[in-house]
Amino acid sequence: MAEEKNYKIIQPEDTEENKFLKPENYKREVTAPDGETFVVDPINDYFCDAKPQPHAPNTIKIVEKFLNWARSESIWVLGYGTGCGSIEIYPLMTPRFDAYRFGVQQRPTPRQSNLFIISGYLSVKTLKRAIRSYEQMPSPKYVMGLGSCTINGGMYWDSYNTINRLDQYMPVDVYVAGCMPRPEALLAGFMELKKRIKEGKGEGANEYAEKFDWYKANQKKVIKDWNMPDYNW
Amino acid sequence: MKILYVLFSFFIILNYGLLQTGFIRRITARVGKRIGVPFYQPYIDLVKNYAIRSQFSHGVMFYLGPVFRLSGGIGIFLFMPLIYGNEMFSNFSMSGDLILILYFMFIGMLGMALGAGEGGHPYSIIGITRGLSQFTTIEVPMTLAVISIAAQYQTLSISEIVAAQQGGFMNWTIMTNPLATAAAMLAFLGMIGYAPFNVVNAPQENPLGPPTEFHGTFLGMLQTNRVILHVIESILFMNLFFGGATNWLALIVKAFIIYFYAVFIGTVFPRFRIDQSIKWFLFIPTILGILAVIFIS
Amino acid sequence: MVGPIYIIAIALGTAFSLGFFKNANRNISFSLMFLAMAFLTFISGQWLYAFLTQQQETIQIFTAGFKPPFSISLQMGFHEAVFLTMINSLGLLSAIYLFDHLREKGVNMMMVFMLLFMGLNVVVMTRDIFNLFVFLEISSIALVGLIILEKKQDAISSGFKYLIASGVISGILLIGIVATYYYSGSLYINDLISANLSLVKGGSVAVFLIMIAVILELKPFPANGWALDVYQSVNAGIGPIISGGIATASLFILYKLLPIGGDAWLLPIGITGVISFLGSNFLGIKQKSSNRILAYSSISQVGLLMIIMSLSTSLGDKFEFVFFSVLISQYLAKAGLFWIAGIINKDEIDDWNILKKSPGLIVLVGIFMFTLLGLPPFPAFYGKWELIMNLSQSGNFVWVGIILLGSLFEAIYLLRWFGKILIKQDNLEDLKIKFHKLIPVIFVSFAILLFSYLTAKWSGLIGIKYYIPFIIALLIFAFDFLPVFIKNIAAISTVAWYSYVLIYQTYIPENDILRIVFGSIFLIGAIIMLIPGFTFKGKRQGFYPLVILMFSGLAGLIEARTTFQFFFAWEIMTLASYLLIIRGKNAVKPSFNYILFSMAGAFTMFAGFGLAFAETGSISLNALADVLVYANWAYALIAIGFLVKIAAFGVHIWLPSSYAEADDDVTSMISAILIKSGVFGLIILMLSMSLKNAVSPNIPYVLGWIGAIGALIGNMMAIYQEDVKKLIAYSSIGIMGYILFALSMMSHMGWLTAFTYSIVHFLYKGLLFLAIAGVIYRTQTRNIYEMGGLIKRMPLSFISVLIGIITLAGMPPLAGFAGKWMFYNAVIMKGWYLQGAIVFFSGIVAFLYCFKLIHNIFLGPLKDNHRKLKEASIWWLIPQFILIIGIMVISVYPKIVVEPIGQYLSMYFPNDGLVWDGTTASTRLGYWDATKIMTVFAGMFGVLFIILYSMSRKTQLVEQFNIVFQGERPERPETTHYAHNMYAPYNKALGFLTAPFITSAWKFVYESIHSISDQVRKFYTGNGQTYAMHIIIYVVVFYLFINGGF
Amino acid sequence: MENITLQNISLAIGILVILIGLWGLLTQKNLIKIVIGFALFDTGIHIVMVSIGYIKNRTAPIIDSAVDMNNASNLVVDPIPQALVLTAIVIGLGITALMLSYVLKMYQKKKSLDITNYKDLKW
Repeated sequence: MAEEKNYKIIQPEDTEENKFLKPENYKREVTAPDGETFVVDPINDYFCDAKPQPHAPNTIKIVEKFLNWARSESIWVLGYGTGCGSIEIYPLMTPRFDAYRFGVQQRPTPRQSNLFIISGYLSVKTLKRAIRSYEQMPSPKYVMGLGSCTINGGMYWDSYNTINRLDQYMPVDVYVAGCMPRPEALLAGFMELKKRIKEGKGEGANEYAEKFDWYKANQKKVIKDWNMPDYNW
Repeated sequence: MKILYVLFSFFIILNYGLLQTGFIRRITARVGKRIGVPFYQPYIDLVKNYAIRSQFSHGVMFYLGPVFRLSGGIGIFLFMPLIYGNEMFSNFSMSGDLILILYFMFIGMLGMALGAGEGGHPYSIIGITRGLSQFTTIEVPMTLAVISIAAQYQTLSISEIVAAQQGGFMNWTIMTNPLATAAAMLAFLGMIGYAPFNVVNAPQENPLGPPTEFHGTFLGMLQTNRVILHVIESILFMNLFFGGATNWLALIVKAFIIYFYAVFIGTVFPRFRIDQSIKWFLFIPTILGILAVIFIS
Repeated sequence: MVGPIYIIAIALGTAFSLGFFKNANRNISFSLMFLAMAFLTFISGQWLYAFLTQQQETIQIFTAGFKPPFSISLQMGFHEAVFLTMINSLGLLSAIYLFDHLREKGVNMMMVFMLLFMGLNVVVMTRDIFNLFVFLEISSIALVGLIILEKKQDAISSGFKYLIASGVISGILLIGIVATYYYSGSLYINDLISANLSLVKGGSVAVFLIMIAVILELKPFPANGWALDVYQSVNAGIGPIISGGIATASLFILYKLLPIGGDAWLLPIGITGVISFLGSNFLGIKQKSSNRILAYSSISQVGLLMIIMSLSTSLGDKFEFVFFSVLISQYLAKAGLFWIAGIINKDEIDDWNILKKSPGLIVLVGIFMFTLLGLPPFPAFYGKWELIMNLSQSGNFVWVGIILLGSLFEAIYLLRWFGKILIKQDNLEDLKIKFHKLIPVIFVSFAILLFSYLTAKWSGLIGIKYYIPFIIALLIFAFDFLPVFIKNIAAISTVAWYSYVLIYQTYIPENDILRIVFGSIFLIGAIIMLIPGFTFKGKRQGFYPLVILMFSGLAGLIEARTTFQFFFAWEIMTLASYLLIIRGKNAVKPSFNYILFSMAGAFTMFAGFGLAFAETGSISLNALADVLVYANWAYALIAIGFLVKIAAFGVHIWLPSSYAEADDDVTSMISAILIKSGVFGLIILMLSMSLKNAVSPNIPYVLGWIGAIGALIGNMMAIYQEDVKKLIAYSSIGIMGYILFALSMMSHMGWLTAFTYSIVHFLYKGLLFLAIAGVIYRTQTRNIYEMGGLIKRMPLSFISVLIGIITLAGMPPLAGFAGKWMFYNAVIMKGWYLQGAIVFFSGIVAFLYCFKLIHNIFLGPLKDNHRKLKEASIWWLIPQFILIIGIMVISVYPKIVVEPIGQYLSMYFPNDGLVWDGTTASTRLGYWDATKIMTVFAGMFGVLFIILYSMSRKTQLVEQFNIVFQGERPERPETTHYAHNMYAPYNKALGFLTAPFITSAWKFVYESIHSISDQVRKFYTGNGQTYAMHIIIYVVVFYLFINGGF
Repeated sequence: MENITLQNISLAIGILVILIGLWGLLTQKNLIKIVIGFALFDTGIHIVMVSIGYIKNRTAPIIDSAVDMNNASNLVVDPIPQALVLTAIVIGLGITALMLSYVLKMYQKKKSLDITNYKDLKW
């Protein structure tokens, strides 16, 4: 059934900003059922453009310590493999390494995850998705950089489309070096992360919110076709 | 006074549920030759989720959905008599009978469905349509079994059904009406929602089913509901088919065994697609249920 | 008093004197003819008046001064006066109608016209059989003369066929007359009657020839091809003369000569009538030409009149009433329709929608068609009622069946035609109406209304009270130029006043719970459902009279004390609702299905009432209880009528599309209120019949299964609907299945369930339809997948729908659960476990479409073009919130409703009732305390909400695309809305259950009837010789039949 | 042999003519022949009528020298059938004339005398 289009796409002006706008995000003129026409701007109308806010820790020390303990003992990893390192994550759940022992579990949705493991080299294209996913995780959230590539680009240090330093783009809590790091190294990384959280240092989300403009500038520097609101809720 | 007893038994059930979940996870881990999470992991997860700092909402129903869901779960608990012959632990079961409990399950589902629906995530809706589709067919053998035992005992009051089963193992429904029990126990598998009937929230594929968008406190409420619901459903089946319980120990043992049965099946079998599970429920369990009804009438 | 002989003198004199005028001054000649015609009418009308008011005696006029048999004598009695008035006034009106035609064709035509009516007048009056023959021939010749003057090729060739056929017939008649004379020695009809010719050897052949010729003059099916062609081809002004003038006169000949044949001829004439009635109506189905349809209808009506005539002895003193009510209504209506056909001047009924240009004419067409169909309040209704009752009483059940079947066929073609008129189409040509053509049409319609009133009064079956709604409707119709706002207020206040009188003043003092409950549903429901009318702009012409009629029909059901009153109200309600539905945009086809099924149902009900009457001889509703011998049949037949109305499984296919295509507020009315009329009927029926042991328990058992399967299929179908109104409509089928099932349990709890369901269904289905209608009104679409996310724009409607579906799904703590709970109790007490399980399964299936409804409309992403929608209009919301209050009251405190019903039911079902202890209701199986459940639930919900609120931090409200999308982001709302074909897996697994078996089955029946009709009518080859052959064969077969040759 | 009276012979002839007329009416395709058939049919009926009214050994019901005025009712045949026949002949003539004029009109419109060409209206 050929559906009749009930809208008219308005061609955007030929500016630098709109250069990478995708057709589905062009403004469009639609007709309401009562005949009135108005313009829908998908970017503004369909996405929340509020900036992230830092969330202060609980003011009662002991409570915050308890909560931090709970957070450290219940680390839910976002099941998102960005590079070759993701192959090292899956053995963690096998009997040999069994990361469940440490309260590390996998979640398929960013909404319910606390830890984002950037597993290896991160191409610019993936970076965009990684940032989106990171921003969609609720605070407090942690990032673990896996492998040399996230630290300094590794063997791809002069590549045309991978980033070199992950912490330019999102606050990293723990780096696990190696190419590739073994699952044991990952487990050690988890231990390190737990320690940081328990010490109250796992405030990457707040850091991101506070230095939001800086991070965003860095991100936009490499991601040329930024065609979204600045923060992805 | 009643409310205090209710709160007390709620406390027991909640803790029991959390512990049970932890132990079951540990047991399934052992089956896979892992060590598994600590038995107290559900507590930690719950605390962590309630302690998530940032929160957003897609709208009113997204916000209220989890409340509905938990109301549904606790509602079933509230109208369920727990310990036979003990007025204190019969909750509000004098306000409604078996039918009320069967229909109270819908409130939770509706809450979930509304919340997820306003979340706007298409995969949530896919999960919900799967869940609802499957649930309708689960209810067929369940209804037949309920009709069968209601006809058998000529009552719809859970307390009276339990009362009729007192006096030894041979009086339990599983012995007096094995067909109804079989039908209902097969339905139970679907209610608990482990494999082979867990395509509803097949992880990664859609990604989590209904609760995909839920996080933090909302997710905490959903988790709370899940542990309560599993225990309460076990208790319901215990009351209907396994003679009920006269003390907390018997309740815990029986409920655990019933629940463990579902877990056991779940760890052994692979997953059904939704149309397969619909057909399955309308085939063997339904035939059993019809036989149960025919034999009783 | 002007003597009747002047009729002949004036007619003949005018005809001859017209010849002097040549074509010099046509105005004068027309005036002369018109005056003569008017004078004829005056003479006959004066005699009629005298007979009616002054107890005038029948007079004989002897020509030439001798007494018969030595001279021709004319008779003027009551019957003659009636027939003459009919014929002459038809002539007068025809003259007006044909004004320009007559003037165009000149004096020749006027002369022939006058001669035709002169002939018919004499045919009616004469008592000499040869004179009868002569003037019959004169009329025939005059008619054929009129036809030849048309100068149309079709008309001329059909006129030739007519000539051949009538020549053969008159030959037969002539031989018969001579033979009669040979055996009796007289031509005087009175002598012939007293001669008792059938007993004389050879005399029976003479009688046979006369009678068969007279019968053939009536154009009996199937020896009537010649007449049909004439009907089709002649000028529309002449059609009524044939059907209203010649056919009427021929009927009178039969009536006059019938005593010659004696009682032995009654049965053959009846059978001829039955065959004519059934056959013509059957062949009418496939017709496309309006005149030909009218021809078939005309012949079928003549058949019906022959049936009535054959029953003259058994009908006794009711004969005149039945005969004239049918005759006059068919005469008036047929004339009106022919004239309108002439005004439109389109032969194909497909082209009749040109009438849209002139709504007033549509009203008239409606009046004529419903008159023909014998629907109330039109006169033939009373006649048909008496006829069926009489036939049943004399045990002629087969005839009853055939008459009703034939009426159904007639309904098929007439109503389809009516539907075609209302089909919307652009670019219609202009309709030019000449004023003089309109006068007779309007006159006839007023005559019908007047005659309806007179018949009602004459029948004595219903009080004048039943006509008040019609007067109100007419009043509103007269003030139809007023804006909607005022008319709506008027309608609401009328209904409010009536419900005050009916419920508060009558039934509450009587404590008649059944009638209070259904009266409230019907009338208070009406008030609520009328409120949205305020949103409509403009005039909404014709809407309010129909609404008033529909609700008065419903109120009439409540008030009915006799089966006649019940049936009357039932038909009024059906008719008005049909007309309301057909007002929708594409509602022509669905409403046709609706009316067809309703008519069929009404006819079976009619037959059932007939059976009951046959046994008890009383039309009181209470007398149904005394039916013993025919109990099963009567019960089943009446029940089928109600089953159609509640769209029970098997006869449900009319419902979804009718609901979908009706106007939005009409849908709310019919789905929430009208459908309950079937429930009410079933309750009445069961209370009076099932409770006695005469009815086999198997029938309720079967009904129970029908209900259970209906519940399942209705709900299953609802899942897959993409049209939101159809979705709710199928859900109605499901709910009605529950109610039917509950009623057929025949137990206290079952009935309590049915009552509760009726009330609750009224509340939530009204709520849902109103809320959805409000949404549709804003979004301008019914496709559910084109909506979405409207909770942001229409929160109040969302609340309505939410409460509606919670109640529908039967979730505690709202009122729907009460029904479910009682249901379980009832099923287990009754022991209908398997059916019960099916019903419960379907109840759970309901959950699927409930979710679909609320999700696809209100949740999910908001579409582009809906971003600026407003909340539904306040007039849609007010009734919704009234209904919500109702639901809430019943939810919190069901006792106020359920307890009185329980007490009422205890009178009939003393055992196993519901026991109330405070707010706790209990049966011997279980217990339930709605108030406490509500309290507990509300408390728990509140506590949890407070907990959530206290634990949650600052919540960022996000937009609809802020969802996790695997690192990507959604593109358009349409691609993110999981709505279309929502339950695909379910369809894959259980789709076979919803395969449209029933629809295909009915379609097969319908199409078979059409194709058989199409094949059968082929024997009308169009060849005049074949038609003459038909006549000969007909005579032979008839002779063999009469003389036991078969 | 007793049955072979004048009356019966004319009756038989009349019936034969009726049948011939009917045969023509029903089988001939030519319009004129159909009209002739009808005329024969009509004539046959008239013969039958007259022969029915005939009483053996009586004369025509005309009061003249052959019939005594006083004894007329015993001498003449029943006059009424004869009167009827007269009327019937007139009517039959009228119908035949009308038929012929129809044939004329039909021929003018369609230039055909075959009745099978006039089946425009059917079913």
